Amino acid sequence: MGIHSSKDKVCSLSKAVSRIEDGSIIAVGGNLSAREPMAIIREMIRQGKCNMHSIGGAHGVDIDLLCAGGVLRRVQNSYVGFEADFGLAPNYRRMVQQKKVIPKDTDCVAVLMQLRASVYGLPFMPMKLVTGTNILDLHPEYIVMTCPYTGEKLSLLPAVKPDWAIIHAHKSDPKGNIKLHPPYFADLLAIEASQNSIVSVEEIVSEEEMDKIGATVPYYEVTAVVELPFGAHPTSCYPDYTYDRKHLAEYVKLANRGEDVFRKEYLEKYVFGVKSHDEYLELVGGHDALEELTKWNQGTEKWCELLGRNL
Amino acid sequence: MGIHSSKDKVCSLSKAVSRIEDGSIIAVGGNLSAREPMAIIREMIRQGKCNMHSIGGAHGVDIDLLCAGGVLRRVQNSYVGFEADFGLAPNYRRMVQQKKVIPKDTDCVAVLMQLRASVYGLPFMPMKLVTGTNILDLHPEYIVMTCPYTGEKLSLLPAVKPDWAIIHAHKSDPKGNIKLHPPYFADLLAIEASQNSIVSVEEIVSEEEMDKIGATVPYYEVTAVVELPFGAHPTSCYPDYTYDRKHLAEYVKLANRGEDVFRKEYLEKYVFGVKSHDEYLELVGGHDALEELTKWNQGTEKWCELLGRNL
Amino acid sequence: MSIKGTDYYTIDELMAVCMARTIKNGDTIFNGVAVPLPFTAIMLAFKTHAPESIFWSGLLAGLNPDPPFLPPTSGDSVMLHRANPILHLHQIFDLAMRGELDRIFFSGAQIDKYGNLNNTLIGTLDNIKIKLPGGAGSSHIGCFAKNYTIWSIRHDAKVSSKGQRVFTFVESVDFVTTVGRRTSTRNRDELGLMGGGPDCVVTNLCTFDFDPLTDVMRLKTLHPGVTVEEVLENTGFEPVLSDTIVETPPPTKEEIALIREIDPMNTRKVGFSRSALEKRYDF
Amino acid sequence: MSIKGTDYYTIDELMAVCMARTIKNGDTIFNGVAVPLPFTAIMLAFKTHAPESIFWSGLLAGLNPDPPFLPPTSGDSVMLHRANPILHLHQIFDLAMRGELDRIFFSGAQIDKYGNLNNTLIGTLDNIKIKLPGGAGSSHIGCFAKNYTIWSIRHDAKVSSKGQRVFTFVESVDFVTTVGRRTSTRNRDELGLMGGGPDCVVTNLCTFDFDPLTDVMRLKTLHPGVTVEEVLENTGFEPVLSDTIVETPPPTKEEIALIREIDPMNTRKVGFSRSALEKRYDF
Repeated sequence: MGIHSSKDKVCSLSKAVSRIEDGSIIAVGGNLSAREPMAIIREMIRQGKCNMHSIGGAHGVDIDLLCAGGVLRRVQNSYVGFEADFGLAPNYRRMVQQKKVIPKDTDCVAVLMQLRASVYGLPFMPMKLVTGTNILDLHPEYIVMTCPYTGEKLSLLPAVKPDWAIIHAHKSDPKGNIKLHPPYFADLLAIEASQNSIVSVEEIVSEEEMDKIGATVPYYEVTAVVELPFGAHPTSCYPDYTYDRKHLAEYVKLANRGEDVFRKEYLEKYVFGVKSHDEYLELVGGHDALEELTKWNQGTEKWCELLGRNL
Repeated sequence: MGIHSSKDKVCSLSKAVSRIEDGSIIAVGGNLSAREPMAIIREMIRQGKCNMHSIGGAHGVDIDLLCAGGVLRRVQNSYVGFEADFGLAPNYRRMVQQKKVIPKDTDCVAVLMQLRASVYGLPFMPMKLVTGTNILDLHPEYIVMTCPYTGEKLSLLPAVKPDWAIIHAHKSDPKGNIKLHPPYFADLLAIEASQNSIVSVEEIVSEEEMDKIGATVPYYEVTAVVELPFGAHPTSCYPDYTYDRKHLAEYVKLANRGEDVFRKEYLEKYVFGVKSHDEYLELVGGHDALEELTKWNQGTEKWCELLGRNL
Repeated sequence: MSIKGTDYYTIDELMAVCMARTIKNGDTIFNGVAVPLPFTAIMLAFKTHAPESIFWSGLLAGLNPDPPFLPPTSGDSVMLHRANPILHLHQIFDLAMRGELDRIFFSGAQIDKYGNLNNTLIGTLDNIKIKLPGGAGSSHIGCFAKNYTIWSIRHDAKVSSKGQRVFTFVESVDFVTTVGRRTSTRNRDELGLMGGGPDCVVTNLCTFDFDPLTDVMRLKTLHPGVTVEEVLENTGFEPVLSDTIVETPPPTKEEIALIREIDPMNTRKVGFSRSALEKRYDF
Repeated sequence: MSIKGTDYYTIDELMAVCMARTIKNGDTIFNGVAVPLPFTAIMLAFKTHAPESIFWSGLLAGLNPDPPFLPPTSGDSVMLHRANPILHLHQIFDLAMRGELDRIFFSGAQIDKYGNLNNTLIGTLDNIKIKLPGGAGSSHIGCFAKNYTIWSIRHDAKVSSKGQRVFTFVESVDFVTTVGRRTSTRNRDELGLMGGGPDCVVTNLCTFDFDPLTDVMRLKTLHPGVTVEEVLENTGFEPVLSDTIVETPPPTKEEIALIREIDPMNTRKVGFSRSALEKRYDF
């Protein structure tokens, strides 16, 4: 939501991120290990953004890094972790336990319905009754209503309208039309529900080219686009590249060694230690290492090797 | 809705239509002059279906013909007509004025929200307040609610769950995966909201072929598929063929000449006078005439000629 | 710039220009069913003073199309030409429900002094004399949209078979399909509606806005050759007369040339009387 | 049929088979985050007794995928291999809200005797000792789905640094992320929930169903070599003991061969102790 009728959306990373105000509600795109807007997130940390509130589904390194970087004050996600592979999200966990981050644990379905309410211009969405869980203790804003048609009890969930959707996508044109390949996760909904959207893309193409490939998101829903190849790294951006499991393993290992170690050996190096996204890409291995991540489509064996490589 | 897990959905037209019970709520696919499931509709009339209730947006010859054929008792559409080109829908109008069809005029947005309620498993959807119109007199089922969050007044619209979605699409595989090209109109929503769906398609392709082109509707939402090339005639099915404006002009002319003339010169000829869809296609001009309708993509001049031909 | 054949304009073209001028640059605009004239106006605005406007090709929901011609049915896929992306129809309705739709164009078989529109039936619910096609999305979007432009090519008073004069512009409509500036008892604020309702009216005789005090249509401009008396004769209610009724500002040659390029099949002319179309206005 | 290397099976494989058997042919099945073992089970069911089942590749929402291997993260697009169509995630949640989701698999850092699951936190809201990742969609889908299968690879009682025994299966969970058969005061009907809740539990030691009278877990089968005492020692509550506790029906060689084909990277083994994985069960 929000109508962004300008036809010149191309923006530098630092300028785009500078528009996000402290205290914003943010909807981060992608999911778990996939297509998370990591380059934007690193810039948010560099710019010292703080006191933000995230709303979303099942996420991983994006939310964990935003916690470590001091950006998030409230996390209203349904899951933040590294699944069976690397386990708990160390920074998120630590900061919640230290009461520096307030957990507002939610549910994937709740996120869907609360964003839908915003998309439909409604103050709330009804939902089949949810009860019996302590999730409700975290969400006193849920109301139980008796349906005037059926007499059944329903849960009402208030609208959540993010100030900013922060998305990484495949392509845009200069106007801000966005091409996104499936899986979409909740990204389309997040963009529609949010007042503003920053979208980093692998490539900005001409309007003519976008006409040919067909956009997924109309330009008027997008506030700014930033061209950042490998902007999702270390998460994946299929079909362009798979995720960098080795980098994530290093991330989790450092994060598990405590706040100071993580700050010194990860944040100082990969976030504060680089002046640009290009510098970051050099630091994580440069052309050769990144090129390797694009080779998942050479066949099952290669794909297995990239995902399973011995850490 | 409804889970149709069988992997053999291919069905004859007569058998598929025989499953629709009298008195059903039906959601007819397509829109105005586009991709309406006309072959299914003609078969419904031949089988003497009656007492049905349609729910939908802006339609034309489909609803008008269903009225003329005695199938519909209630019409809960937002529009039934032939726009500026041919004007009012003669059969619909006549039967409403004769009190044989009960008009339940609704609004495109209401249809959207009421189908959404069914898709979301909800007894109703809230909507920003609508009031001040006589549409509300036709819909005493709307309730005004005071929002417990904002204090604003909202309209509640009860769910509408069609018994059958009746759709014409481009392709299916034998399992019932459906490929639909844009524009989708409300077809995807109609299928999701309906208990059952019959989909006629231009072509049934192999499962391998469907994997290549990518389905639009998952097979488990579909009850039966029927292969009926030109099954939308006289409406369009882009990109395959444009609409047969000449046939529609004849249709409206005959319908405007009264019930008896329309029955004798249209229904007896094009509906009851044919035993199969193939016979119908022969009757409306056969291969050459239909081939002509596919030539819209030869260029603007040809397209103009097809749509603008002097009647 | 030499513009061939544009030494005159006709009533459909004048109306399209007047309708286009109700669009501001950057507006979000939707138009649904039965659309040749509004679509001509929208395309014209887009190609002249409102290039940053956002509009969707009716119920096909393509974004900012540039069709090579306007079809006789708004369901035709020519309206998707150069549109990108093609959206789901519900995305536009959702946008309207969010209060983000700036303008939409509505007509009516009956139009009353407050801009209430009837596209549902002539007569009463118990005794329907003429069943009209219905309002499509106008009933609800008329509650939500920031504003709408009313247009009518039938600003006249035909004499019925019973010798009665039948107006399009009536004191009150038989059935309110789309709510105007107010009902007889309550204005939009009192009704609790989000949108602002109609703010301008373009007919084949004149243009109106609305009197801010009474919410009644106020005669603002007269098309060339039309008199106040002619408007009053063809209007079934008493409009407010603006202090300064002027002639409708003429189109430019460029606007007329563009209109003919936008709509080479002349679908915008459908529904006008032959005599009306034969009248040529000089620049 | 000669099946190479299938002269034994391991605990992960036995569990996958037990989990697969909770699926009926034609079931709609969803599974979201952290999924190697449930996905192995679903793929196995699909390729054996439940070919008409319908399932979606987790949060990627591809329909009936047939991936060449199972990835270490459920967000990986290998889970879309041969899936068609790729849906929007919300279509699956909507289906669950309509009551059309037959089965889903949930685990828990804590699991109580009624099948209530905790994936949110250890401690209390005011004093969080361990912040867990969260329940993803389990909190709400657990209210809606017809039934769910509980699984746990940590049916044990580790000794903490303070010398206390820490159970996964506990008398009551610190935080109810997903509601089980009942709370302490009300069953699902009394709560007004649409779905039926958990109906079976598969662990690394045994399988349970639920006692219909008390809604407490009821020990049903023991994995080879496991005794009732071992289960009780590793369970923080007193389960109901079925009248006829039997050994868990063994997998077939075909099932084991299929599992190894489905998951050649052995991602299903992640999280099991080395000693558990080294134990080989003969057919």
